Amino acid sequence: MEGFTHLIPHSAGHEIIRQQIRDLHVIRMTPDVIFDQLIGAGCVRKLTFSWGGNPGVGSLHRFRDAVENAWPRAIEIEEHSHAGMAARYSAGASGLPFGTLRGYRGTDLLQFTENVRLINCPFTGEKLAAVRAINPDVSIVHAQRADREGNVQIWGLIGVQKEAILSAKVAIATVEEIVDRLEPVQGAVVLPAWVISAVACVPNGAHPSFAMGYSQRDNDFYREWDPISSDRVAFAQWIQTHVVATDDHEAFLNSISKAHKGGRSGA
Amino acid sequence: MEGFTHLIPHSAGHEIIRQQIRDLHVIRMTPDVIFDQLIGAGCVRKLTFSWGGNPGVGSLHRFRDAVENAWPRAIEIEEHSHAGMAARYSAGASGLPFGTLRGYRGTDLLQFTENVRLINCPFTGEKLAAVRAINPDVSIVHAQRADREGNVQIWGLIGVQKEAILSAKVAIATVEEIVDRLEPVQGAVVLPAWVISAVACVPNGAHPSFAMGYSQRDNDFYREWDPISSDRVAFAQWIQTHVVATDDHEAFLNSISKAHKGGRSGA
Amino acid sequence: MAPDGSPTADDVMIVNAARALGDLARVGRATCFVGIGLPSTAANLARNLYEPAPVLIYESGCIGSKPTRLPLSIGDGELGETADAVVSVPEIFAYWLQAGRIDVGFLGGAQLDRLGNINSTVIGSYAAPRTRLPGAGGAPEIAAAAGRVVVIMRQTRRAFVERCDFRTSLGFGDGPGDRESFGLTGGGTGLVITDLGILEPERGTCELVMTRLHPGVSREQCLDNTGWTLRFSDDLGRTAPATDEELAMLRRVRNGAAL
Amino acid sequence: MAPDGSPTADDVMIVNAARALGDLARVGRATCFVGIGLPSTAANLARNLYEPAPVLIYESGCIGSKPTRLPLSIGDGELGETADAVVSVPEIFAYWLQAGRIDVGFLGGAQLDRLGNINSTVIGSYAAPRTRLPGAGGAPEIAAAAGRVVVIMRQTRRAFVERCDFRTSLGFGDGPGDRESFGLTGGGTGLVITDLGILEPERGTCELVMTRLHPGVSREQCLDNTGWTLRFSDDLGRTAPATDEELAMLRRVRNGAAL
Repeated sequence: MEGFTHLIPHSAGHEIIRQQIRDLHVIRMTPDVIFDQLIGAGCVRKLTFSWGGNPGVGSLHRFRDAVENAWPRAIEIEEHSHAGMAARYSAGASGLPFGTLRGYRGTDLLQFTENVRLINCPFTGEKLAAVRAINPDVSIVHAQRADREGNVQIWGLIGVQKEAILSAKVAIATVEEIVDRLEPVQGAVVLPAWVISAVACVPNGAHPSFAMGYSQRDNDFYREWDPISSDRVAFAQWIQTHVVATDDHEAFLNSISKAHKGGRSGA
Repeated sequence: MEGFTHLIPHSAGHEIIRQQIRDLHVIRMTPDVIFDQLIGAGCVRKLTFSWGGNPGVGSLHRFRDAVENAWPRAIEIEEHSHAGMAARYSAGASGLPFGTLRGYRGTDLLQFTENVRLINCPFTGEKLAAVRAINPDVSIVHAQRADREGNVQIWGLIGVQKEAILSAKVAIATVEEIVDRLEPVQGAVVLPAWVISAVACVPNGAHPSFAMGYSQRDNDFYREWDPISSDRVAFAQWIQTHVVATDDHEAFLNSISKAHKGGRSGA
Repeated sequence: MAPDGSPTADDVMIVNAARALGDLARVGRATCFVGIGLPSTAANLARNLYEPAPVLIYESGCIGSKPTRLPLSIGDGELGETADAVVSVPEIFAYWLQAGRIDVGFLGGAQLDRLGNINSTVIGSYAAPRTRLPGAGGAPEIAAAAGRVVVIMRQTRRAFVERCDFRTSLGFGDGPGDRESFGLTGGGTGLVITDLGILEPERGTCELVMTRLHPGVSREQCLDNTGWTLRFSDDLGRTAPATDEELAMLRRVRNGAAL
Repeated sequence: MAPDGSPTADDVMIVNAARALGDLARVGRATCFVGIGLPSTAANLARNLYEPAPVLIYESGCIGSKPTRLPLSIGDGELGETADAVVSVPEIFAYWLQAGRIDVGFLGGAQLDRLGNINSTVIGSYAAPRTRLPGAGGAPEIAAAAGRVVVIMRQTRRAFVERCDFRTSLGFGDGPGDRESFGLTGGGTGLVITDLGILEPERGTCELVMTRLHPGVSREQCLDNTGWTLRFSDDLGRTAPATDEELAMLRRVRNGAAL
């Protein structure tokens, strides 16, 4: 149900935990810390993904605990390659039932999904992989800003943000800022208000991920997540203290800033 | 063999006429005045296209004369829809043998090309159009500028310029300007030097088309082209005077500026 | 405008086309894929006359263009400079049109037939055409995927034919059920606005029948200028006369005065 | 760097990987698709040491990144800010990798087998894995489409196995001809650089054999740390010792000093 890489909608993920929304089928190419939290908090029934790790750090321990030990519940997984997921989102955004790529053949990935089939090129006879389009019920992305009409502007590493929005039945954007006019920015993508269902202003809403032009990635947090998430009790305490017990994203930011400051200055 | 809409490589087309390169299979979604000139000058054996007109003015008379009366020679045509051509270029740029779209079905276009076939979605069974990839031997585009390493920057209406370059075996760009450093521009696409075979600096090389940020579209020229091209003799004289008898694009620009000035100020 | 200041038949056609867009925008069907020429004139007229204004999308990749002067070409720089977003041509067709994001497709053509199919390819046979037309452009997929298609065309016996010489863009094919059998997701030709009046597909048969006449136009004129045996709706109405405000704005749009 | 200033086994591995990229760039195979971690360190070392420098391409859509500090994540802002071009993720895979524009794919993994296949999905069975790894990411298509694949991995008996528990990315499948039968356009695993030396696929069998040892490494060490019956090339050589210049630059790259 969310975006990619840069501009990860952490604040929206926390709100899902607070509201105890459960039995979700979540989709993301690169589920990382926020998905680890959703999984550990028991919100996830199924995960569709292509790479599930803590980038540059190591494993997602809550994800592993769910897959390896069914804790706190068993989750179903469906995995793909990045290229396959990208083609699935593109097909979804294009209104096509499938996308085509030269991939999957010869790998064991093919055995564990119903959503990749081989087709023949009608001109050359070449066998290619067809992947089923993804059309999420809801996509949530974080973006830099929106104007008052709801047009949303995204720049920097744009990932599959556009495809996530355009493939979804309902698209929600959290943004750093709402402005009167979207000044042009190099490399920016603008999504018109009429393809966005709702915009919420959440400054630093991607933290510990970042929004280019607004914030820096908090690499220390990603490193600190490793020991927290390795232990079920430490994880549960962290979620309780910083997510469940906080009212909103601002309160969350205050809460973790206090907790992590000591450790961070010593790192 | 060329690009789309804005940034039409007129100067390169004229040089093809000067060098009497013939028997070309030319490809363009929107062949307009420069293709009319290439066809009238007898350079073209086959034209693949999706819309052949003088935008906002009317017919391409040399194109019509070739198709209706085989003058100056018969040309073979293969026509598609814009969406089909765009999908063909995208497939070519992606290294796939075909692209997929929901199109062509029910139209008579299907009867007159070998390069569209119907395929079934392996998931839903829906019948869709598969279009054969386009991979031109040579693509020529006009662009705003390049740096000294040959990185090419294009902005404004980018059309299928990127796909034309990335689908081609050899890609040539004419540019308005060669600069030390490509300053960022909003909405710009940069194509790295290693996907471009050659860059030629031809200021105003798109004239009477335009390069956003450098020149305006010469709408008057497009209107004046209508009577010139309607008449075989007037056309031949125009090509002889302004193209064949000029050495290069600068000489061409001087030549037409003298000839058309009177008419234009009175228009 | 005629010399006496009264609106010409073309003016009336364009004003009615703009009204149709305004009506659709009012019921939330605001995104309009526009071709150059009459559709662009009418769409820009609507954008300046009505609230909410239709969102104009051009096949050159411009989304939400608000041109201050009428573009001569689809690739006019003005369209890009005033757009909310500019995307590539492959993207506009795949992510925007094909995906079903376009409410209204606005088309012209050289021939229109009884079942709303459009020809913009050739008059005569394909192999030896009497007249070679520009060709398909974006029309086939607009006709396939737009929520509804509005056609703007002058009504003549040569243009309004029993069957198109070439089917470039599908209306209702050979009749009811054809669009569905071809898997087309859009609604097809929903409204044809001519210099004589308005035609709409009849429920059940999909045949285009005259539903409204412009002021001063007779049934005979329509019959004389239609190549098939034209029928009239039981509740045939009249379009409202073009207002001074509409005509004044049309003049401003045409002259490219600051909009 | 070891406390006595001599290079560690990892240093030697990274320096040799950088040299391999430099060699490929010198023969015109300069475009390199890079993963985060050891590949990124080695690629950035090569970029700072050699002329012509390899062109680094990251799956987050960055083409020609020239980071001044090592990125922790593929989505690091530094990669975008220093790139020649930034494109979307669907585009980087379709227009750049799949289209055959990548000369060198630079991969790691948890298991590598005798035929150069790579596992980055699970250790143990898929249904009940002993260790759940991050998964495929971009690797399968990099392995499929890159002109040649360079693998950088520490050589251990657990990692260098007879057959991968899961084939995430294809080397040579079950042997010669398999890549062709799957329609893969790239050259497959061409070079494996470990902390002990270098392996290359043997002509005819595609089996990875040890072709060079790092200074001070014995054949026995290699045998002990390989899960299959490792063979050595007839003309087994030694890699040149890491130079002071290489090691100094490696230190700078790691420390993120201005590059």
